[in-house]
Amino acid sequence: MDTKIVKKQQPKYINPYFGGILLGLLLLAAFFIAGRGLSASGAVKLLVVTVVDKVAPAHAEGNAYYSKFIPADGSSPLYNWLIFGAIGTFFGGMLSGAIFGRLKKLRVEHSPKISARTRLIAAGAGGILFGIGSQFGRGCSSGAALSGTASLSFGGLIVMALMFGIGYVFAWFFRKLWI
Amino acid sequence: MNKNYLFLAILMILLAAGLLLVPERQNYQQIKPEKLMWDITQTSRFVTVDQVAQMIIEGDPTLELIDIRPAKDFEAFSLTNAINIPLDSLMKPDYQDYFGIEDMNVVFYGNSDIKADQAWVISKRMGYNSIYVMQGGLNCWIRKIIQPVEPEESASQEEFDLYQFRKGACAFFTGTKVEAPDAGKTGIKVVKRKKGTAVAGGC
Amino acid sequence: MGPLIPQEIITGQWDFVIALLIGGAFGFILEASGFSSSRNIAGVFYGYNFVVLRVFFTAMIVAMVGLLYFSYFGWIDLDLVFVLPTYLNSMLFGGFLMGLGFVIGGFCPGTSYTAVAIGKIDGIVFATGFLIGVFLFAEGFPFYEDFYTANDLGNITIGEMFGISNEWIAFLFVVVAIVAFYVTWLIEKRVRKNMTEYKFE
Amino acid sequence: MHVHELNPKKTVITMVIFVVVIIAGLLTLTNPRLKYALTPEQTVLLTVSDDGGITPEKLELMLTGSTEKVEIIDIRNHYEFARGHIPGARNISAVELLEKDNIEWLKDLQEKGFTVVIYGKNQMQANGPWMVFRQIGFSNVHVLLGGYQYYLAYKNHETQNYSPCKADFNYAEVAKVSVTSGEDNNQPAKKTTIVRRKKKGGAVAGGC
Repeated sequence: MDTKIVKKQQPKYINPYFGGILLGLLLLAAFFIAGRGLSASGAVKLLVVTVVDKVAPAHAEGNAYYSKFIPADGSSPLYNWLIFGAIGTFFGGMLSGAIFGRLKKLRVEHSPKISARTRLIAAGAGGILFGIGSQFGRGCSSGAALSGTASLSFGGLIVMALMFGIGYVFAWFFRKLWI
Repeated sequence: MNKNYLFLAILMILLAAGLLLVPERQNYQQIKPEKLMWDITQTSRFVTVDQVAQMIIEGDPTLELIDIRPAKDFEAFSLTNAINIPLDSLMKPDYQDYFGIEDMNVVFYGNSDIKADQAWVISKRMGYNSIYVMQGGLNCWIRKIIQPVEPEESASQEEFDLYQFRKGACAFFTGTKVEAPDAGKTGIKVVKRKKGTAVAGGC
Repeated sequence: MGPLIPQEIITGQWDFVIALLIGGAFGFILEASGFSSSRNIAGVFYGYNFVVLRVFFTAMIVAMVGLLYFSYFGWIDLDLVFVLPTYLNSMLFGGFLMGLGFVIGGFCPGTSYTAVAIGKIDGIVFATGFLIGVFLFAEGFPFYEDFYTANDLGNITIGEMFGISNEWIAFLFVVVAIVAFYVTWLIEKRVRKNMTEYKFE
Repeated sequence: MHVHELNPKKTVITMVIFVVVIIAGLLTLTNPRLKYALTPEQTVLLTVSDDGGITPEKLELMLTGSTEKVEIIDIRNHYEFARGHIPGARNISAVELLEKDNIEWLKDLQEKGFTVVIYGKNQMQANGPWMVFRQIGFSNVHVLLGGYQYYLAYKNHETQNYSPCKADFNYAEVAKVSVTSGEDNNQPAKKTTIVRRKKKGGAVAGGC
């Protein structure tokens, strides 16, 4: 991976096709090594399961969804491939941010037409919708749409098509948030 | 537009088109002829009728008996819980689902063991493991399990034990009372064969 | 040969180290491509920045074509590769919600992690919202358990669904992707002309 | 600045590396030494057709007649071979059958129109090797029905027609004969209830 700091006059981002090919090769490597693609939402799911299991074990046992992910041998659901992957994602992002000079103090990025508060409310609402949707969709944009479609899963294709399609359908209503 | 993008696009399309053009290869799952021949020379693929009988009596859940005779014969007589897959329909997709099930031991049988062995060779080629052939087939089954021959006086204790087991097994499969073993033999003459003619499957 | 872990060629604790490395590379690529910025991502819906589409489709076609080649070479056993099972109703609904969440929130989970990593508060809020969303889903699970598993098509591939070979599917994807790259390039050029205030964050 | 004005040098390099890997994969793709000439389906047809078996009578005819070119392969081990074999047979034990020299020799024979007959101590022993030969394209290979045992019996005129695959008994009758005593505790065999699992699913489930 090229970690050379790019020159000032060039944009700070790598060429999107370069990123795409690298991501594709990484995905291929993940399939080759682990037999599964990349994933992001699974870690949060396991985190939720763990917290609920710690706080209210009886409740977690009674719920068919939580109990599905609690290991039978009593080990922690956190000791899982998905969690390590998510930790890696976080630090990988941090490394890239540090190299390209984007790792700065806490800030909110928003369109000049809206306030930071509006942006945060939208982010939270979007996050909740995405959270619910990812569980129905058996994975988020990386797990279902990208890895799923790349492994030629029909479900992955559906999730991808709908995710972008609905995004375009509703884009007009939320244009103030972005442009 | 940068020419490099055109180059990239063409490269990617060629790569994808290559997938369509490459000559079809033999299914990756089939084992190589060399490996197949090696497996054939091993005799570990055989199970005896006694072993099969014992597994049936014990109700071994991993046993999957496959009867390769035509459906008509299967309906007339079959071993307990056997599945009928006539040899000519072995490769039908419906029947393929019976193979490769985890923890299941597939045992082929036919009248003798030749056809069962052929079914075994084909299944082995398809890459299935845990498959076996019942030695001697049903002919042997009848001779040994249904009509066990009492060993001679001079025979070893083991042979007598085996005989006892077979009598018991016979009772299990035919409903004979163990106390009256002779009843099972009425009307059937023990086939004595000349030396040197013990050919039929080496039962 | 592959996949290595399901065939137990790599075992023990190594798979977590590998998970960490693969995850790390994933995060790096996402961030370096500009996915830590929600405005970059949302640009795909308004035509001013198609970086999401470019990265996403390029990655998909490269991985798809590579996977089929690897399978052809016998390097990877496709039967052992996890094919996401298809639950039609649930996935349609999930895709709908995610599309909505995408255009409102401007992130998806993976990209929000990288946004958190470089100190974006909106990323933190999105990730927290995501966590709450998963929690809400799990709490309400008994109410829609049947819906969740309805219309189960199993581990069906796109090729099986449409009755053509997966190689053709991959080829079509490549062609569609490249056409999309060209069209979005034209659109982007046009939109950017009328948009002066936007700059890369 | 427009993204597309960037020079995609690194992109091209990565892409070329990817293509090189795939071309390397194509080039190193070793063609297997032996290939199946029959599909599994064709092999099934072969086994059903009773084609490819040769009776000792026919073998005798072929050996005495001068028109047919015949080679005989004895696949038993050397010790067994030394104790007696069909006149003119060549001893290649089963494990050596697919060795390079032997395949060459067989190919040569096939081109010259020879009929090859293989036999073991019984038909079972030669059955598998015969099927492998047929599957890799040696359609001139035949198996001696009954094997050496039966051949000897035939030579000594001690045998009747060989029909190994026929039922020696009426199974249904024989197996039920004892039930005539009255008690009918011979329940009809339960039909199996095998859980039909698909083979897929080797991969870890769970997903994103």
